Amino acid sequence: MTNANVLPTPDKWPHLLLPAAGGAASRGEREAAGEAVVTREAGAGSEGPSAETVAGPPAVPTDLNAALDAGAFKGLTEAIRDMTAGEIVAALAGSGLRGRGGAGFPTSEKWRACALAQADRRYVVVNAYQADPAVFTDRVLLERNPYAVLEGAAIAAVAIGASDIVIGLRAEATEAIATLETAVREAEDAGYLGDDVLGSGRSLHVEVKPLQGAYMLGEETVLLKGIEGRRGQPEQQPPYPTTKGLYGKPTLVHNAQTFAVIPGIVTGGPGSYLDAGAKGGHGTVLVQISGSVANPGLAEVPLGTTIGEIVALAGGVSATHSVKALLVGGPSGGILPPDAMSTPYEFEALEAAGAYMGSGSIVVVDERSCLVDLASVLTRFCADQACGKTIPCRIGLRRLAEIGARICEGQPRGDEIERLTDLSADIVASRLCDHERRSTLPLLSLVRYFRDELDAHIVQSTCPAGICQSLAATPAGSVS
Amino acid sequence: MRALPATFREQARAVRAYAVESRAFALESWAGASPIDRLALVLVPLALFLFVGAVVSAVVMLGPTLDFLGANQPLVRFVVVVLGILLLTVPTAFLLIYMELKVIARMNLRVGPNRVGPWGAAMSVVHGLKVLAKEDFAPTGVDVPVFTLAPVVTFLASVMTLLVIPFAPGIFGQDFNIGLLFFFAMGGLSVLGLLMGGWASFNKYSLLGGLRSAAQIVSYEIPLTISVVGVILLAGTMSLNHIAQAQSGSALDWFVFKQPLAVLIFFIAATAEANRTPFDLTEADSEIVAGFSTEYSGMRFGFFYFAEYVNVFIISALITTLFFGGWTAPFNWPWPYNLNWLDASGIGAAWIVIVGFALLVAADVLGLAIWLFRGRQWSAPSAFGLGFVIAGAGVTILIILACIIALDWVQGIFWFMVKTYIFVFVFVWMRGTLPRVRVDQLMGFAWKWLLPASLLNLFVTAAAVIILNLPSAR
Amino acid sequence: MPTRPARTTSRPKQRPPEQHRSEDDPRIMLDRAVSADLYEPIPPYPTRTEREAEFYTIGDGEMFLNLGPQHPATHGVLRLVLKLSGEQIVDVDPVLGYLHRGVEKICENSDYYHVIDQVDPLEYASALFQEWAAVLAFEKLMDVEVPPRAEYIRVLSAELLRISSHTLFMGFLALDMGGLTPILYSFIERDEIVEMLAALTGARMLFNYFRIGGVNGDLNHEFMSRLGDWMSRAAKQTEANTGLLNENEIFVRRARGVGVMDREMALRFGVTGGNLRASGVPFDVRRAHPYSVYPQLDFNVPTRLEGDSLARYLIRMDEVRESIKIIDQCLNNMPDGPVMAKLPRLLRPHPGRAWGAVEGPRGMLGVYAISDGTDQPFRFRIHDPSFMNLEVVPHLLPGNLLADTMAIVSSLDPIMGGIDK
Amino acid sequence: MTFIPGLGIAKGMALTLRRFFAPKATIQYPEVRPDMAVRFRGRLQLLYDEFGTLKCETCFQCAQACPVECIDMGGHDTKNRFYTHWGPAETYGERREESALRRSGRPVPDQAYVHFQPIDLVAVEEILEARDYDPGKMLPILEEVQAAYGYLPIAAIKHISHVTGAPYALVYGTATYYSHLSFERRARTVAVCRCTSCLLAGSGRIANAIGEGLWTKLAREPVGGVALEQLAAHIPGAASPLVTLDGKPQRDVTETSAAAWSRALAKKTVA
Repeated sequence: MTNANVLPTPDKWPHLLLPAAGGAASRGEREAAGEAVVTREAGAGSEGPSAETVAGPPAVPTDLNAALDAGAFKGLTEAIRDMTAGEIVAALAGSGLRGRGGAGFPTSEKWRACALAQADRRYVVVNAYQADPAVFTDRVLLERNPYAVLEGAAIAAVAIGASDIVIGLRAEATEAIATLETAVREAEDAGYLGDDVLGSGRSLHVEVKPLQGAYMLGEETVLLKGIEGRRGQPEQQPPYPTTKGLYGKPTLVHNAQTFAVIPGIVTGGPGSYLDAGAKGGHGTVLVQISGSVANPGLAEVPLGTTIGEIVALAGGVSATHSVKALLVGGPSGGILPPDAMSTPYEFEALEAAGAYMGSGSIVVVDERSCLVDLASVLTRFCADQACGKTIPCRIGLRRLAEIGARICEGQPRGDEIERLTDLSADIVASRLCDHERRSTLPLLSLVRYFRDELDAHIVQSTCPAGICQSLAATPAGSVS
Repeated sequence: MRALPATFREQARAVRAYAVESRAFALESWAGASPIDRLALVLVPLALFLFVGAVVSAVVMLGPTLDFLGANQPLVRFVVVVLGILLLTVPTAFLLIYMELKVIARMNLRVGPNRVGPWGAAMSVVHGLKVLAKEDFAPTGVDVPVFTLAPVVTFLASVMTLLVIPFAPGIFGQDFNIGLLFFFAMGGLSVLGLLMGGWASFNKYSLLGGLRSAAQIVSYEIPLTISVVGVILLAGTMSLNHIAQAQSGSALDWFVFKQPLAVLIFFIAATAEANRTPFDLTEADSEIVAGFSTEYSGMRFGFFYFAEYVNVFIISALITTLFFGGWTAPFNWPWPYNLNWLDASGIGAAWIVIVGFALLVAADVLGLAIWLFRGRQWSAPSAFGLGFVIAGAGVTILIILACIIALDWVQGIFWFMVKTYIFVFVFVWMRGTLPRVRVDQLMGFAWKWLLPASLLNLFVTAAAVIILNLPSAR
Repeated sequence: MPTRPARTTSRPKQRPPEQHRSEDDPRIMLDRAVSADLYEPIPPYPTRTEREAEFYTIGDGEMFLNLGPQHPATHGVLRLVLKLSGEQIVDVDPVLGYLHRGVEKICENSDYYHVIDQVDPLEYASALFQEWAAVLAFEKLMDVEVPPRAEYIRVLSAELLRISSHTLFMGFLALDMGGLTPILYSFIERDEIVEMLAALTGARMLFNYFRIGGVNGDLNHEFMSRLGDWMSRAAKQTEANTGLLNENEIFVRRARGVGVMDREMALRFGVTGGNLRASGVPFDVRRAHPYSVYPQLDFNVPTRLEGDSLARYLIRMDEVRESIKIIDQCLNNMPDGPVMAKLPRLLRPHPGRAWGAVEGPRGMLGVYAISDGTDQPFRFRIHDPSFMNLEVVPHLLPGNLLADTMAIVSSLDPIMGGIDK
Repeated sequence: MTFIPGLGIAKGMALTLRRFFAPKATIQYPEVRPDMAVRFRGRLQLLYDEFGTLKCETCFQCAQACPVECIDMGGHDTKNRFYTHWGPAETYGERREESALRRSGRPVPDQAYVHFQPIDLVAVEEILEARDYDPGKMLPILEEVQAAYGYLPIAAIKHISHVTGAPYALVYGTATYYSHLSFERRARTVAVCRCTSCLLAGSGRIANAIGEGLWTKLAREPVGGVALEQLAAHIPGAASPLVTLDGKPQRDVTETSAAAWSRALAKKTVA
């Protein structure tokens, strides 16, 4: 079990993905802790809208029996035995589930498109490849709750008539790979996977595919290329992977978190999922909080909670320093001002604020660091990680990083900002994959929110935080 | 694992190595020999055989040949002269071609040929070889006998005229007393060659060219001959040699001052005669492509080409002889000064041996000096070689000076060549500058202007001779 | 080591089977024809029109002579079939089309930017004028306003090219009459001008320098220094070069009174430019339909009355002097500012028609462009002055001698590129 | 018109005589080259922008469009070890006869033929056997070959491409795309974590400093046997600017000490 620090969340928040706070507390201990644990019974109507806690997944992740007691594979048996594909997709549509990959695409539409595509063979691909090096949400999910992901993927395979499931994840996540493989073996022994699943004559083969590679493999078409063993470069969409994906066959690609939620929806009905989240989004999402916070770690957060509450989970901003900015969305996320604490953490609100959910990471930046340096380094990272297929991404991002570097070194050209916005607009306009659209966010959000710091660098060529050496006008000694 | 094949470079090196060691074997088989080997295989034995034959026949036949030669002196003289003239024309043509290329280039602000040989000197030789090497095929529909003979007629016509030209007091082909008449007769023949060429080539352009040349030369022949009669009147004879002698003394005795109008008419008519600009109607490039020589290629074209340049040389030679005193010096030249005192010991021809020996000694001394002066950087043979060249140059200059001073015919040749090449320069100069005259203007000018002018000149000269009771009249 | 699979692509080379030579095998016929001297003349060309029939019937003492298309003196690939009786020309049938490349059709299949460089090779000795006409027409279509500095640069470079084109004309006229030196002097002069334009535009002959709404590049130091150095000795050099021909009796005798074209014939055939002004009609597009900044420049339009080859030659020499004056004025009051108007990347002019005409070295160079709203011109008609000038040749030549054809044709200064388009 | 008939001709002759002695206009071309204008567009050469970087992106459009294939895009790799054709596999597939010379059947040395050290291909055969020659499993094949030989030898890639039928450019492309596959035998690997919090803590500057010490750049083929890589993911719980040597986090590497540390490491490691 990686010692990623799972933050305890207030009880009223639902625990769909991870076992309740307290790390390895087994179900028994939690009961001892007196939490109201209600085991969802099949078909039982939801008892009122208030926060129902669903029995979280078993404490020992690969203990099948404990998981079965906690309701694992119940959804699968229902789906196989008495639900038709249409009903499953309808249940999913009802729940309004949206993809956790960062783009927030409604899941049911993908399923319907994939089911309708004519092909002799279909695939389900679990995208557990956490591109952002600083975020461990998918890895922890796989370690703590592998069966939910497996069951979700199995249900999806049943729904679209696929018989092959491929789970792509980082080769560095060694524990997650081990847990997953044991879980798959146990599920096959128990008959939930393998050739004749639950006597229904269908076969569901699961293949765990550890991939080493670059940041780009997070994108769905690139992941498919990686699984095929080819250069990880995105493909033109349409045709979407749902019609022409892995090895040219229709493929359903979802983030691991999306699959983990599906069994709950199938067993508990769409309603149970609907109200497990504040306004705007539904269900929960794993968020990684880091930067200058008292207790950095990751937590399962219902959509719609404000960023402030999430940061408070991690013990709030560290006492000695004040928050200067919030980096939301990973390396290609947006840098938001402190007053963005009040924005709700869900798709549309973040987009409006100029950031996006992305890899689900929130970094709290305190006054010691220089935002211009941070933004230009992030753009540099995105430029390096670009796969190089399209000109605007390969050259545009490099020029963008150079603009950032010039500002940091204090030799800006006259119209840096206008050139910056103009170039970013071109890059975004001619994007092939999401990487281009998001990589321009750091510098653009800087121009939008921190214009004064930018002008300080360009006009007075001074660096308030003292990070940019060549500009270090302020007295030395500030911690860089 | 199969052994990896060697790289291509190594394979190529192997093939070359094989080729080298098998070279010895190749010499036996004719197929393998390179061209130089083949040449050597043929020429070396032949040379040896001929040398032996020559030596034997010389030893055996020497006596009778000498007295035969002694017996009929004039015949030998004629054979030698004809040989000399024939061998002389081609180099002069080469020289003129090279001169024209260079001079016109310089006038066009170009540099002219400078890649073949020093300053491009070998250019005309290369032209000659090229023309020699090219295939002179006769296109279909051509009247083959006439086609092949035309260049011969033209070339011979212009070469024969060299017979009568006095290069120096003793040096001339044959001193006919009707030299001038012979000259114009031969000149007239060349037009026949042009016509034959034009007609036989079965090509409209050459037909036009041929007819034009006929009209042009015929209409310019008359003023040319009449303008010369004045000179004949003054000189009293038609033999060119005597005309030249008649003008000996200083430049003032030259006929140019006595016959100014005749010079002008002769000059213009002569340009037309030689088809030189501005009267080069026969092969006007922009109108009738190359005139009579359109269909010619290879050595046939070469003859036409050389004939034209020999004509230029002849005409300038004639102008110098008739009007500018041929080989006479422009001012009364104190020489030839008798150098016999040098030959006090009377060894006569032995001088040549002495000079040769002196040359060798001088070469050694100079070679040693250079070798020392260069501080032994040079190898001995090259130092000696340079020494020999310098010594040789020095000796030849000495000899030439001696000849000029001593022998009148060397002096004569010198002056004759200087004057002739001045006129050649003028012809080339005109070619570089003037555009071409139109055919009818050409004709009109000849009949309306030149003919009356030459008649006038004839009348005036005749009157002058009678009235002033000049020596020739008596 | 990867072994290369056996070659399956190239077929083994076999010799074609030896056929039996049939009777009508050409080689047999040729041998028979030549040997048996049955050399009957080639049947005459099937004549289509009445004029052609009348031309191709031959009287006695007459013959046909093909002047071109590989003739050394025709400007490019012009073929004149002359009917001669002796040296006298009885009739002429010019044959065109050897240089036809379908430029107009190509222009109609390319977008507006691409048309500009398609147009250069038409009148190759003066490519800028051709571009100017096309650009003028397109600017009218798209009502683009050209910045003044660009207009002045256009006038400057075009007049320079006019001088070089006329120098070429002088050289070729002298060459056709047999003089060897003037052609060399004119090429030296032209080379100097072309080097200058290469410094400005980047190309020596096909410039591709004008753009719709301006020019490609601004004046640079290299161009200005070479221009200054050339201007200082331009006048003296032109006088020296022309001195070789102006008073040369042979040249004058060959050019005066040859190929006289009177006013009516010139106007009837639509002859324009120097040839028209030599016949007394002072028509110059720069004055008649003023364009660009010519109204602000003062230069006079030299005209002569004789209308013969000599007049046409002298007119062009006067035009060279005028052009030097124009260049002077351009240099003195050259405004500064942009050299290119702001234009959208994709040009789609509103449907319409436009006529742009320019006074080229050989006459009025016009372009009639019709746009149908797409990004390719619907119709791109080029009016070339040399075509009109050549129209006159069959009426000027009869009666003259063969040698005069060269004098007359080269005095009209046709450019086959423009004629055959 | 002059009154004396010969005067015009005389004047013309005088001019040519003057020009006879005037300086000439010819340039001896091969020895003396005319200096073309700066803006002359006729030069046939690769263009460089104002920073001196080559403007050619080897996008290969010109080579593909050239009807007579006279434009060949290729060159030696930065370490000058092998000659390779750049560009999509179809145009320059190693199997197609690129040069007209060879298509004419004459034996012409094949530029693509590369003189490289022959290796024992048995290991590669076994790996391919295990993956039943499936080009789809290219990544695991390459990883196992790298494990077997310590690096990816070119002979192995050529053999894989030949045996599995995948075009060489595809195999070469995959090998170069993934940073953990390397053509160079590498003794040790220094990895710098560039996650957001590490970047915040200055890991970008640390990477540059280490790069200077090791005379190499991030994700470039190593020069001295020590490769500088980017850490794929932050090791949970490790300190913020995270630098690992062969996987083990190094505590003492900070912005100031990075350069010295990397130089010491480079001296110690023998490639």
